[in-house]
Amino acid sequence: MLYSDKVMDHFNNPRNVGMIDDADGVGEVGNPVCGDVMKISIKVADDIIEDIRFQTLGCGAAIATSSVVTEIARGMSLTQAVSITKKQVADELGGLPPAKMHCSLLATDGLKKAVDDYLVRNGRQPIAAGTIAHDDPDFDPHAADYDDACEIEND
Amino acid sequence: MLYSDKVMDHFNNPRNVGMIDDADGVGEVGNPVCGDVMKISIKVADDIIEDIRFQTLGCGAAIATSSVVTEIARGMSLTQAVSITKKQVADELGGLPPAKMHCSLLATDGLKKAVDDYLVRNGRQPIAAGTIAHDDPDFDPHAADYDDACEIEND
Amino acid sequence: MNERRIYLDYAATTPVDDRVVDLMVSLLKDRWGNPNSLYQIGRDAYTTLETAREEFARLVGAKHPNEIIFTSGGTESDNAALIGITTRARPEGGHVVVSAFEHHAVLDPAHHLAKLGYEVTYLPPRNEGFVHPDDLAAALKKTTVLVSVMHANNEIGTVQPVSELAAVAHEGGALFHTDAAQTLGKVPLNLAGLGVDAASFSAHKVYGPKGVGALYLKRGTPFAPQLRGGGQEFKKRSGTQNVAGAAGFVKALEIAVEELPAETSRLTELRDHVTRSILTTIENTEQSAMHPEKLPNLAHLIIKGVEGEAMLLQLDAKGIAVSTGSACSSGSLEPSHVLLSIGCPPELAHGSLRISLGRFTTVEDVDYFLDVFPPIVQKLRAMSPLYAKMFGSSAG
Amino acid sequence: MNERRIYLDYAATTPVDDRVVDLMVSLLKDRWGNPNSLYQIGRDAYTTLETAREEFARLVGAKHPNEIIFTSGGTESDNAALIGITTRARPEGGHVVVSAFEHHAVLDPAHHLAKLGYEVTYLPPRNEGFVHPDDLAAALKKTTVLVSVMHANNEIGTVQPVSELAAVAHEGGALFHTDAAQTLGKVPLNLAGLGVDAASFSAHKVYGPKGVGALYLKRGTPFAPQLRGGGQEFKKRSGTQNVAGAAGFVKALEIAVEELPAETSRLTELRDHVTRSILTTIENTEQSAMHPEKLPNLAHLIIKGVEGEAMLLQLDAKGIAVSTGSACSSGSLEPSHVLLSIGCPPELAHGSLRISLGRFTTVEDVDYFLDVFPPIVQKLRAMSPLYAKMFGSSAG
Ligand SMILES: Cc1ncc(COP(=O)(O)O)c(C=O)c1O
Ligand SMILES: Cc1ncc(COP(=O)(O)O)c(C=O)c1O
Repeated sequence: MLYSDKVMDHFNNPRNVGMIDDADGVGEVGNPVCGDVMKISIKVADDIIEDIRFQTLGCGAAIATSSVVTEIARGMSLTQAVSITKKQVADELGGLPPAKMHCSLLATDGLKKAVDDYLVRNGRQPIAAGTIAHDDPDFDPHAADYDDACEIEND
Repeated sequence: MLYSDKVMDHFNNPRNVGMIDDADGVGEVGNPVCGDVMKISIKVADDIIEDIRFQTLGCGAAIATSSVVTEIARGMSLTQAVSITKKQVADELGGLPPAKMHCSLLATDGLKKAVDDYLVRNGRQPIAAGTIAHDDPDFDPHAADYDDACEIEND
Repeated sequence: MNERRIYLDYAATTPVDDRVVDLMVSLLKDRWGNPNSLYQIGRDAYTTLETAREEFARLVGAKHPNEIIFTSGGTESDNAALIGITTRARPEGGHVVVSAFEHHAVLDPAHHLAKLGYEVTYLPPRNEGFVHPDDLAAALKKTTVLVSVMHANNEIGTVQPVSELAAVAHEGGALFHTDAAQTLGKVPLNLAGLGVDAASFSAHKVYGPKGVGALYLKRGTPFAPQLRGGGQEFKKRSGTQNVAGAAGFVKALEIAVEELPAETSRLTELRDHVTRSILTTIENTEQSAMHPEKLPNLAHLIIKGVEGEAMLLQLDAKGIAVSTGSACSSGSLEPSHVLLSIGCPPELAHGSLRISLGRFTTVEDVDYFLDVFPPIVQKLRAMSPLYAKMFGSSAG
Repeated sequence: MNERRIYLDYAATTPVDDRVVDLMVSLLKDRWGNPNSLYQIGRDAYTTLETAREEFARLVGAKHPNEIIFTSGGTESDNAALIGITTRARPEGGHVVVSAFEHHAVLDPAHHLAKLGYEVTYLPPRNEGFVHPDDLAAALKKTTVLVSVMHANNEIGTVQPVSELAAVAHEGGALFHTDAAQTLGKVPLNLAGLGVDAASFSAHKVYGPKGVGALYLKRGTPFAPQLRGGGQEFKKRSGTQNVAGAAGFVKALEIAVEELPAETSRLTELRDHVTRSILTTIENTEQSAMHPEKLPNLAHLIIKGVEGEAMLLQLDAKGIAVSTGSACSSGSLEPSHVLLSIGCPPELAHGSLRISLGRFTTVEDVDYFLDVFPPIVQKLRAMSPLYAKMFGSSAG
């Protein structure tokens, strides 16, 4: 398994680490039992993400995808932010090893939750609800169809 | 599989090759279908083997065991000659590879047949009859328990 | 780029010793014949192979050279032992016991046996990190055909009471296999004395080449070959033998056995230094397994509140190679089945760190690691959304 | 002792090319990391392995690098293909066709499938030495899951119409595997073009190391892994990969492919010279197989009234290495199943001689052999109790 240079760069020099003390919205996803938890906090003005910070416990990909998602989302509108796809994140990082694709899901889901948190706090309708994979109690990121080499399973 | 030096010596310089023109007894065993045929001719005086020659079509072990059997048997009484065992032949050659043990059977059987041929020609009772493995129609030298590494069979 | 390269993952694989490479080169050049061919070039290769086999048998305490079958590695040996022995000894089905913290090369064949209709018990080790003979005795059934417990666990390094376990299995009428990939060359080994029926070995764990292993099958042990064909290895394994590889393996083993006593004390000391330092300089760390019988070269620790791969990559950026769980299971996302089997909660298992030392590890290497490591833990804990909350203190 | 050493058994195994040895040495020294480890030393090994895989895929005309699985040799590849594909594609049982003159590494897994309850047809080749597509068409059944016909026979050297055979198999709804151990590097190969679903390769037949092979599995081909464990090769084969071996294999293949056109004409000429000379200078000799498509480097003859091993050993005493039947079947006493399958009577099959040439064979080598051989035949025929009787002439 090889991480791209871009992944390693974001992992070694993660952008936007931390918590915004007076955040307008906060999203946390993941589970320490699965080994990855991320928390995103955002500052919003005119439905634009003005500041964004993350904290992540997780593997190289989890940290790198968190970092790159904060870069992508900064300056975006809330609607744009919730529609960032895992493919976009992976592409931005120059690809992710198949087994690590679920990590980009974690990062985008964290962002969606932060956006919805902001909206709900402000008495508005959440826009990402229902599309957050991690909110589905049956969702298992590790069982996702991330491994295209595995059409044929090991028995 | 390794042949001992002694086998190689007998193979490269076989003793007593040929046919005795006025042989007193001749024995032939083996089958070209199995890849080995040997023929032994003997000259007998006072029930002692005075001369002995062989011809063999066969592998290195077949030729070497033929050669060494003629050496062992020369000068023996007929009774001694028919009781030469395959172990004796193999020992004399410094051992045979397990898969080749049946070749010493061929050589001793050829000798037994030659002795019996002599006895019958002279109106006497054959002494080896019934003990010649190659005369048993069900005998398969290749299926013999020659391979002690094979208590456990390949399936 | 960091110039320094410090390898502390000898349990994953080892550099090939130069003496082994030299021998292999000379054999690749001069003993390339097919050992199954009758002419001189073949006989030369045959002699090289069989001499290596005799030496191997001697070094591991096998009674007969033909109890040793050369294979393509530890994985093949494990597969062959599990499936070959079980299906031959009880083709009609039966019960198999494997410890729950076996290598996947044992566990997966066990799963396969279950698919074939065998009943399989995954025997949990005690939390200290070892399989208790009493637990094995309790797990045995009338139909138990094979028990497989590894000699030393590749992740936490605990050495199992194999001789007692084998005796328990035999009393119960079962055969006993041990995966000795991690003990070979590190712990004195006498197979006949241990009383096992089968054992697996891998060359690349003892400074030999990858893709080479051995399977010990005590005479008379029922076995159905798993690689079928020319029957080259006493009809128990087919395929033209890797002569240079097998001889390289044996050369590597010779060296390891010769250096074993001195290396054991040198590495034990270094290893204890690593463990002690981490436990005292970094808070919220602990040893994973308390069983006192351990490989001399392996330290295994839980660094709470950090994810293993992140530690590994941060250390890598400083030129240090360590492992988080078995190297063979990297790429998997499940927390280590070994740690779970000894009662380690998954959230801690994700923060496990294996440091394994070897022939070329120096005091300086270890000290450099001990210098570099604490700030990394601190940095990662600081980046974690949970650390302060869960472990009740600031990062580090 | 004879000083001269003339190797004419390249079909049994080949010397390892010096360029391959050099590469392997450098990798054993500098790329010894575990390719499954995440840190730099592991990544370096990974890159070496994956670069080799890409190059291999390119050289054999596979569409994707991950269609190539590195194994421990031709035998493992054959076993995995036969059993892995069949049991996965039709776990409920079905019909399998293999040609009757396959290598034991295919035949024995086929026997095993029969034991597991599959129906197996051993399809006889025509007496010319090839499997006719019409015969395959006639052998297919509704339940046929897999057909395996080798690309070139290792004993008589005939090249099979694999592309036509694969098409026939596919029309009948079956998958197609070919054992290409003998054609790799000797016959231009484009797997995607041939249309096969799986193919087996062995490194030591192309001046690479022993104990290394590859299995081509076209994307989507059903397959159950036969070595279970860490799942290192795309979950299709477990075991720490032999990085130096795999890269050495690929280097060997690169060289062979590059030299293929020139070598083909050089060896064909030498080979024809051998065949012609023997047929004209020694009476009662004949070619074994008349199929015109043949490996360029292999002559196969029947020397009537002589036993093969005796010829082999006599030639060995003169420093010449040849084979009588497959080297892999030496030690067996049965006449070659290959020759029997093409209608050769057993008594003639025992007198078969395979001369296979290669990269280091010179005209002088061949001429020396052609000098030495006739008197050996004469001597052995003279020693035979049957020759004069059966072949109606004096020895010679
Ligand atoms: C305990 C144990 N068993 C088996 C293996 C597998 O051996 P190999 O890598 O040679 O297939 C390993 C190492 O990977 C191991 O540590
Ligand atoms: C046609 C064929 N298939 C398979 C094999 C087996 O390959 P290996 O010796 O690498 O196991 C050989 C050679 O021995 C062969 O000639």
